[in-house]
Amino acid sequence: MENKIFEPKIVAFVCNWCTYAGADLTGTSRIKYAPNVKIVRFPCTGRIDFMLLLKAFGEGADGIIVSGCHPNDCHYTSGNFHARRRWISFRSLLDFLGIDTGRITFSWVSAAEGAKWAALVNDTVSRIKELGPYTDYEKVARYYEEEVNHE
Amino acid sequence: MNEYQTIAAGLLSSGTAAMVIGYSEGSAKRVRPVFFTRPEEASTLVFDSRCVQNIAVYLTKKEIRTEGKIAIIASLPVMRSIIQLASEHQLSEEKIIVIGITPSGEVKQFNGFDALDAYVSSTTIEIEARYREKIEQVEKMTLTERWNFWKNELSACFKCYACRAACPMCYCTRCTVEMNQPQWIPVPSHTLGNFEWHIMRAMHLAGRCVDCNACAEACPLGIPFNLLTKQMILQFKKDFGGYNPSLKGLNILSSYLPDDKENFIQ
Amino acid sequence: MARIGVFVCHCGENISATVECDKVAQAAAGFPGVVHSIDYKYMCSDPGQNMIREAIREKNLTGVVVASCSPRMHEPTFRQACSEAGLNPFLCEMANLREHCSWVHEKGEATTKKAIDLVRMMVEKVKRNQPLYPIRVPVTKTALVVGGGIAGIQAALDIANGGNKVIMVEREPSIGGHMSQLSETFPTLDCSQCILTPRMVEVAQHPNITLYTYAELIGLDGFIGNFKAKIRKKAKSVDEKICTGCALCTTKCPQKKIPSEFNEGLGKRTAIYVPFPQAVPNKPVIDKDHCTYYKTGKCKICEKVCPAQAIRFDQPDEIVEVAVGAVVIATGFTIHQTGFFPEYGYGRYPDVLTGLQFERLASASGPTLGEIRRPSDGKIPETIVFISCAGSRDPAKGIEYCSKICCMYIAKHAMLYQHKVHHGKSYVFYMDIRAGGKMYEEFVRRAITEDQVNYVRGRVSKIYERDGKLIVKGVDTLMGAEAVEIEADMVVLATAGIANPGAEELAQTLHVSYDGHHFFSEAHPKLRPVETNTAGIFLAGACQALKDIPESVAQASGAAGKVNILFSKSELTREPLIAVVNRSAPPEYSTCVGCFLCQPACPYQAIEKEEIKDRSGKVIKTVARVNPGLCQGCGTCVAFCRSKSIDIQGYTHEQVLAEVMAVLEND
Amino acid sequence: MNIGFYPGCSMQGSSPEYNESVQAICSALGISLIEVSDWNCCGATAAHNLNRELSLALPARILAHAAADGLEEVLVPCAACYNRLKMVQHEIGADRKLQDSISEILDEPYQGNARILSILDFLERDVEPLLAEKIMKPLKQKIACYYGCLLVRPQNILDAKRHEDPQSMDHIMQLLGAEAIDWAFKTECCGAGLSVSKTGVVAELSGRILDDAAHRGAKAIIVACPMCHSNLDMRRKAIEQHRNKDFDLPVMYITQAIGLALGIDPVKLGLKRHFVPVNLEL
Amino acid sequence: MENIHSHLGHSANGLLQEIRQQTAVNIQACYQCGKCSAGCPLAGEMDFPPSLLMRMIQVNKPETDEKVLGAYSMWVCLTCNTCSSRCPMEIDIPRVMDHLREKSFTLGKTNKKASPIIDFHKAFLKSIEVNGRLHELGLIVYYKMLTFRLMQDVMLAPGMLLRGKLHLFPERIRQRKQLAAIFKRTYKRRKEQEV
Repeated sequence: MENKIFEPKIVAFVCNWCTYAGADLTGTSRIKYAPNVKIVRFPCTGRIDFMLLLKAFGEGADGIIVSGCHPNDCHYTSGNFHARRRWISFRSLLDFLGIDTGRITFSWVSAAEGAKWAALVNDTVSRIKELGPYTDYEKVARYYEEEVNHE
Repeated sequence: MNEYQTIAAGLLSSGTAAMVIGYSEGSAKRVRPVFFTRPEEASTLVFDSRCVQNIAVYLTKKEIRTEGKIAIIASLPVMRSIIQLASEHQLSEEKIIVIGITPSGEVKQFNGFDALDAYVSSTTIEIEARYREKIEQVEKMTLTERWNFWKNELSACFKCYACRAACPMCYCTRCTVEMNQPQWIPVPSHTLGNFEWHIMRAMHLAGRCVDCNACAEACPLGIPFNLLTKQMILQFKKDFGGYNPSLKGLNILSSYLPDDKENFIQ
Repeated sequence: MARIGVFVCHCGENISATVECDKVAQAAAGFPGVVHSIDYKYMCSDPGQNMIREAIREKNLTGVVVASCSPRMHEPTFRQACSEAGLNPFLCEMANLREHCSWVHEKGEATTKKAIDLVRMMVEKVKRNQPLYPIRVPVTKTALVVGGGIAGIQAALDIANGGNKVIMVEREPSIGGHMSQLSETFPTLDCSQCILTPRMVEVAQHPNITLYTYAELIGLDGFIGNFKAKIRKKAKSVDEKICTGCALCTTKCPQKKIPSEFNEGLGKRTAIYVPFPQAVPNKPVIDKDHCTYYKTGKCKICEKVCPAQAIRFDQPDEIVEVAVGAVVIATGFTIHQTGFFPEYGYGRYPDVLTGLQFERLASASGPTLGEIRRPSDGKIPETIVFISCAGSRDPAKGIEYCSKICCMYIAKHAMLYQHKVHHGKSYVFYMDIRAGGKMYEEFVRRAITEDQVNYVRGRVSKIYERDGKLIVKGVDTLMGAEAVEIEADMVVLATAGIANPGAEELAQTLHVSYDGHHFFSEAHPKLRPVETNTAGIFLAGACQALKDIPESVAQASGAAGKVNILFSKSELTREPLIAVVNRSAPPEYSTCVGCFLCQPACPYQAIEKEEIKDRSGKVIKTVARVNPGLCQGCGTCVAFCRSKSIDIQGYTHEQVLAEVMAVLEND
Repeated sequence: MNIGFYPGCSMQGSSPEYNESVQAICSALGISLIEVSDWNCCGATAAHNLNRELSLALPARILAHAAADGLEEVLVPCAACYNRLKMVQHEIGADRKLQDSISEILDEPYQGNARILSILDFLERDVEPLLAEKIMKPLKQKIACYYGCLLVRPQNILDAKRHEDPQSMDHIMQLLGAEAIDWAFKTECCGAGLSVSKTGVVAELSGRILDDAAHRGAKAIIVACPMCHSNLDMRRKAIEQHRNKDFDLPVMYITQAIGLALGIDPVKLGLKRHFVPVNLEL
Repeated sequence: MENIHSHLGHSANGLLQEIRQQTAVNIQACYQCGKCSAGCPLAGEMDFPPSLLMRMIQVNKPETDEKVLGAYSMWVCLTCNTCSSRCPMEIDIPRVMDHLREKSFTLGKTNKKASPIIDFHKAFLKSIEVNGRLHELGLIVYYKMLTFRLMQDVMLAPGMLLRGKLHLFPERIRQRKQLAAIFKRTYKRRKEQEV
């Protein structure tokens, strides 16, 4: 098991109208990319709760992608602007806590940017591969499991 | 009797206020919050540097709300809390008289929120130097050092929620930690859950925290989690020009500017 | 207990070439709650859909996951199939095995494993789905058209001719807007009033149109299909029902020197006045600010001379409330006045005019009866200079955008001038000629080649007056920026088109967004150019951005079409994927604490305050409520709610969290 | 009332009458001016043409001295010096890095907070309200107020109102009883910095100004800048030769005009120093 | 053979970029309306009126940059700010002119016709460096030495003297050493920058 090549687990939180559609376009254009990323679909980046990112890390994600419509292109006019403010503050908070924000890729990918989606996934995967498995956060979780088992 | 005692006694004896919330001498040279309804009690009111507990927290309690008109001895952080709570529709103007005591010791009675709002808006939230230094110290650490620092600090937390109880802004009738469908935050206290709790708390106070320190003062273990909200206040100043509790302004996270600046979205 | 069916599609070979579909189906069969799992060549084909329908009936499924293509492709298909078999369509989810897996990864174990993970996610999600039902909203089939210029007129007529009622509100005493001020129109040079006035009359006479002139919209509540509009009808001081429109009063009024708005200040009007002879309605109003009686309490000459005794000095403003199902905003634009330009004399030279003033000079119904004459001394100008981009493309002082219509009307002005003053010399200072439009470029060429208009490429730096001449200091950038100085008799500035004053307030009244220049914002710059981001409110004409007449008319007809579609049914059906604030039993009623920080975050003003009252009617609690007519389902409020009291149907906390857990489940 | 005062080289060199008239009206109105200690030249056009750092450092030294003297505001009557000081304040004030760099050159920290008053700011605020009662000899002529470039541009930095058609001098002249004409060359350039090196250009530019003022019936030109004055007055012969036309049009500083109206002796106002004699029956 | 038909260059460190970096003026904002040239009182004297100069910088080619640095335009520019006060794009042309003058002067690429103007500026600065304040007579004498325009303005001098407008002896400031040091430091910096 130890010798197995590290394949990071990455969750992508994307909006329905731009990035999800962009990833569809990557498919219809048959552009290949790494299979490590799995997409959770949301109506809008404005819907993405910061708690979900924490839960993903807590459940063992090695990396996270958050992506939506470019500024001014939001299907709902301003959801992505709200999201941007949320990420600006959340990201600096995580950094202050010593949680590696390099493991979260924030991006704008439009419905026309199929190639950008593929590149984004590949970049993220290779970056996370370099960083290695995210154990910091998981370890504190495991510590708990061990303790429970101990009892 | 001094000025605020006289005002408090007057309000109670005239029946203008049904209750005065303030501080009085407690045990072991500490002050305790008091809820006076009789004018003669007013002479035991105290106000000094020991009065750090944010008594605005009581204003949203159901027991207090039904009491009629409340007067409150309010330090600047308490005044800020009142304005913030008012902007969140938690307090009604007719039911509160603020006997404000400014940082310079001046006693100012506010009968309406507009005047209080104007006063609060004329001040700004400044993070004390000792906390700024501590924050800088943490920021200068490497990522791993920071992680270890916080892991160490937060592993101690046993989720007594004293911080939540002390905070006037934590007035939700059902806190997210008490939600079990889905269970956002695990009930037992372990480091991961503690992280989640404190991150969530900081995010929920984003743009709302009045920096009164009541949470940290309340923590039985002295965990410096108030650095999180303080760091956010400093960061907001850099990113969005800062905030001040106000009846007119918008909350930092429920508003935006089309040209908000960031450098990390690819 | 959940009874989930999983249907894995090969999509011919589109999926099965890289994903081992049978293995996916096998793995899914082992997921908790899955009672049926198969794979098939084409799930979207008739036999495929039948397999789903049969399984629902036979195995009593409580949820369906179709693992095939993108939900953006076939979600409606499969939801329909489920619905036909008696399963609520919102209990069907799709795992995107094609666009997000088979097409983008190489064949191999990892790809099949990812496909299994994607199916697991959707199984976990669908277990938490709730049956949802489309939202129905009744529709009031009356449209409110705000603004009676050419765009408003067109929209109103189209809606009315579609069989629906229209209420038109116009701020001025007459409808007609800027188009009624124009002399001729480009590129055909036909007379503006000749084509416009019949339509104005049609509006007034149409049985489906109610016209309120001299009136303003002061409030709008409600939502698509169900708005309530508040209109202030300013007192005209004339009983319209009795007035015959003889206009005798206007000839006797002693206040004769009021600058005429219709003539852009180049002519005068009286205090009781009809803005122009072809006005609709053709009945006078009293301008209270200038009327001698209203100012001094004495006069009443109009009352004395009125043969019909229609003058009513004590008439009050009237506020009417109307129920409407849709709103068309057609409030138009205005222009910078000459006083805006320091370097062109701050408006102190009477012979420096705006384009709209020149229209009045050139118009047969204008103050000079169509002869081009100088306002200062009535002389016919021998040399005339037209300056384009006065204020436009000038972020330093004016606006950064191009006003779009000026290049064309300048060419028209120069042409009209040359046609009327044969020996005259005309110059146009321009930077670029923007003549994109049918027959537009040809029109400009004609001005240059046939009518001898001198086009000079460069901007004018200064105008000053000397001995009755206007010295125009420009440059010819095509001659190496050589100085060009012209002694002109008249200068016409193509001043920038800007949003109407009050547009900002109106936008706030209507809760529609507007841009930095106070033009109303369309819902999507390309695909939804006539809608606003508030459902049921549409845009027509120059209030959205500067446009010429054909474009305004086209957009107005577009808006009218949208309104008529909306009115084609008596009820509106909407997908139920909207936000909901929870409700629970007393004494809590809801976990919402009513902080309303979600309110400013909602792009649609869909969050309302709801007062929860006890039996005696006393308010116990004020909590948030999402108006299902307004909510578009973005979910921004959901992420913002601290107590997690708002959830969004179709993307609930439980659903998305289950998806995240399922992705990361260890195997 | 104590106001700092920076005369600048011109007022001590080629335009002593400007200084004399400023001093004369101030003492007549009871306003005292405190000269900035050991002031230096602002560097004028030469410095910013050849040496940007010097063009910032020289005015910065003046500001530093004003600060050391405890002056909160400084009146700078010379339009050129005023313009340089305002520009430097604007540029350095907005740029931390530049501030450090200039402090290094000065070898002392940059202190540029003194409020710089132009002669027009000063007259409008401090002199205008006192005038009504003190006017002894109203000036009844048609005059042309000439502002030039340096008092009005860049309009944003100088906060110039109605910069293409300024009015502050016109108002004052009207208060003094004169008729201020509307004319076209109020803010055109006279050629200033080229007066020695390209005299021909100056003759052309200044000539146009004189021509328009004379053409519109002005009997005098009122200025507030030593360069404008010297170009229109001292170089009159050259202008007249260049245009082949004589102008009977004296040029006065606005402070001289105020002085005359206040009844101050023309000699004390330096009116005898002009090349074009001033008709005292104005 | 590439670019053979194109007059447009692609310098990565031409005047265009340099001016953007050092003065924060973005010349690419210019859309050649010509209003600056139309209002410029000196445009007639210039070899390239301001708008043309902006275009040449936009062209962004070493050859045109050379032409710009050797231009006469900036030396007759009087910084009257008429151009920038009316420029629709708020391009600070006077600031660009300052930059061009200093650069052209430092690199010794100044236009020959400009030497009297430059000599005058030099003489002016010399006078300040020595005295701290301008000494007009000294300035004129020094200028005449530099330009050999011995007779120019001779006719003015007696009149000026007579009217107290020309002083035989300079006014000097007290801290002349300190001022001289300021001059020296700026020269030193320039030398360092050249290196």
